[in-house]
Amino acid sequence: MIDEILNFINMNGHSFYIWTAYFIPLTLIFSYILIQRSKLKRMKKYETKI
Amino acid sequence: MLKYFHKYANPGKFLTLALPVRKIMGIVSIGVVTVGLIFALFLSPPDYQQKETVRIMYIHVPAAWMSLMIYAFIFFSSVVFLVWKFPLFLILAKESVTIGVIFTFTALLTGSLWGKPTWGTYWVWDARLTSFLVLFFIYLGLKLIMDSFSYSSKGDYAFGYLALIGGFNLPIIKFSVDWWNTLHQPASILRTGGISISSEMLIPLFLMAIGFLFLFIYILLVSVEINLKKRKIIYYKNKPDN
Amino acid sequence: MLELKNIEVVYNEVVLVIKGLSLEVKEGEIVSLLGANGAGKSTTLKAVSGLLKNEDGEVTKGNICFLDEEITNSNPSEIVKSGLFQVMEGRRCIADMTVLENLRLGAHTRRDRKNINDDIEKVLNYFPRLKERNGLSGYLSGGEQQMLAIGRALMAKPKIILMDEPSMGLSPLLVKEVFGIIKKLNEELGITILLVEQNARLALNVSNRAYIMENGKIVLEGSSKVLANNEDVKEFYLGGSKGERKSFKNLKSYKRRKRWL
Amino acid sequence: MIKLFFLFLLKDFKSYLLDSNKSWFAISFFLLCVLIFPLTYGSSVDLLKKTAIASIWICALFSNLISLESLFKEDYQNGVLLQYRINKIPFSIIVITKCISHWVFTGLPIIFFSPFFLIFLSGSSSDALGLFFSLLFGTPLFSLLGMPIAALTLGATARGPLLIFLSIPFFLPIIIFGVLGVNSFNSGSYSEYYLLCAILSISIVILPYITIKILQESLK
Repeated sequence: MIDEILNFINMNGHSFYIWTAYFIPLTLIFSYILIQRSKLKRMKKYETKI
Repeated sequence: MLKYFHKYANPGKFLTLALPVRKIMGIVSIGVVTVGLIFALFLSPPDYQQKETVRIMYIHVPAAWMSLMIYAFIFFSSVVFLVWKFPLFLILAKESVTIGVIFTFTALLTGSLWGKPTWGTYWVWDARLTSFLVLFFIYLGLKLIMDSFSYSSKGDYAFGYLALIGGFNLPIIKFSVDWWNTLHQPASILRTGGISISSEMLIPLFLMAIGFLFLFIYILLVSVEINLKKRKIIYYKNKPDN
Repeated sequence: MLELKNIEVVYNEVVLVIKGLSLEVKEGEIVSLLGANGAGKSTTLKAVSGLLKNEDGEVTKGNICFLDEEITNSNPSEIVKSGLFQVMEGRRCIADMTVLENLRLGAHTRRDRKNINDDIEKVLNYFPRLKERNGLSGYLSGGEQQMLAIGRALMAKPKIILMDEPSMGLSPLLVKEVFGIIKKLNEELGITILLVEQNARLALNVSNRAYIMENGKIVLEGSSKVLANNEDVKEFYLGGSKGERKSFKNLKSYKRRKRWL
Repeated sequence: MIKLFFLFLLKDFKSYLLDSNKSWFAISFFLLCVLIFPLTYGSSVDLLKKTAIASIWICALFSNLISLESLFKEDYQNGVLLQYRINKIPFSIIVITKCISHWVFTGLPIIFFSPFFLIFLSGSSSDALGLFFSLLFGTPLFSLLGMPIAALTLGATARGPLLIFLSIPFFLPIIIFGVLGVNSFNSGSYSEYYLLCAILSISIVILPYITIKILQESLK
């Protein structure tokens, strides 16, 4: 079981390329989403104040 | 006062229409991307030639499609804004720029990460890569020009026209693999003569593409809502009656 | 002739610069519009001549009538065609053209091409200094450029000229000359002139009537002679008595005026 | 109309000729740029020979970029452009004369001096003709493409850096095809030249029109 997981993570020796290729873009996109969402929430709060 | 509401009457309606769409898109896009990732990482088979590295394709190709599509969208919205002067389309175009930058960067980064194990180099100066880099620069230029005008309406038109002139790059990117012999593999899906790729690979590819598209729509709607609310707040703050 | 009724000017859709300003210029008059820096004088002129849009401004309330036709927010070149010309602040000559070429460009919109040479002759008669200058207008002195700008405005055969600070950056001697010319133009050609000035003494000397602006509002109006003898005006604009600069709001005349509104 | 055109052309030429800063700026900047390459490559003539054409193109690009900033700047700041608009002088004339004078004073000197610079950079003399033609098609494109971008950035804060950043992506294809064209000229293939010609003819039609629109919009 552990071997299988390790094998999967290893990706046939190309682990670095594949995991960075998935990790960095997805973090970028989702962090942008989170930033925008929090901005929207702040805006809504401000709007109700007015 | 009346002029303001006349000018942004459309955006107001747009928001009421956009709210349910945004909520659906938010949930659906996350779901589709998750399923797509599961397919891409676990269920799809490794390529007989490229082995496991082919998995990068499932993020690289959709991101590249998205960056082209977003630019086409910006181009189209700018034209609508310049011709018919609908402010809503300008906001749509402006808010898509940041997302476009992210997707273009993604495509460039994953492309070079894919290039190292398959071509043996992170970067080559071939037509497709160079034209894509130019696209990235144009996106950055759009982002820059948005913030460098003190008189807002002049900046708006500058943005619109820059997006218009930058459109020359799109056909170059699309056909660069056909016109020049390059290292980059030719188009295998959007081409005449059918698809040249196995269906097991197509499923995650399309799932990711659709997921990204929905994500784009979702972020765009959120950003537009922020933009409109900001305008409203600034307007009420500076209202002469206060 | 020119009438501004209760206009309101807003920049960038939010910044209110002029609030409820009304003024009137009758035919054949020289009217001066006085006020401190940032009072909104130039903005008023731009609102009339249609140049506001260039700076993202807009007339949101009230209307501007010229020769009984409404020209609020219309196109600057249309307004020029109807006979209203603005001489803008600062040097606005085409530096790499000669005086004659500059004047000829001023007549570009005109249909009667034949009379242009005669008109250039006529205009130059008012500006004897410019006659001697054959070189490029970029080499002219500030006063001469100001004269050239006025001369170019004359070439368009306007009925009214709006002048934005013709005395700015000129030596006292030249200022006198320019104002002499302005007076002469008004008397001999019958051109109506709306003058925006910071140099109140000179402006009151040449003009028939005057308005005084503060913070985007007209606070005082009347014939120039009356205004020149007004204590408050003396204090603020003519340097009559040395005292701390107060706002017009604290003065009796302003309060009185406010009650009328 | 034709009279007006020549009046303005003369005016633009005068503004370049009388302002020695402006007229000599592009070509002297080009000269300085070209000088840098042999100095930085040291004594290796081989390297210099290989990169001669590319270096000349890079210098042409830079001198064009630098001279773009002054294209509409003075007229805009003095309010002369606004004056033109009020006087209803057609912007087409202004844009076309500006473009011609810009090319004459930045592109043309570079084209004529390029063979000398090629020798100076110890490039092979057989490339001279190819370089001449590639510059002949390329430099007008620099002027044409630079115009709308110079017009776009009028009124922007920090205009210089913005101008350079925005124009680089548009200039890249030209420089790529220009250099490629010289390299394939000797082997008898002219495809890059045809391509440059095609881009040039399209640009001559479209870009002045876009520039006029932008100027009108920025002076509304």
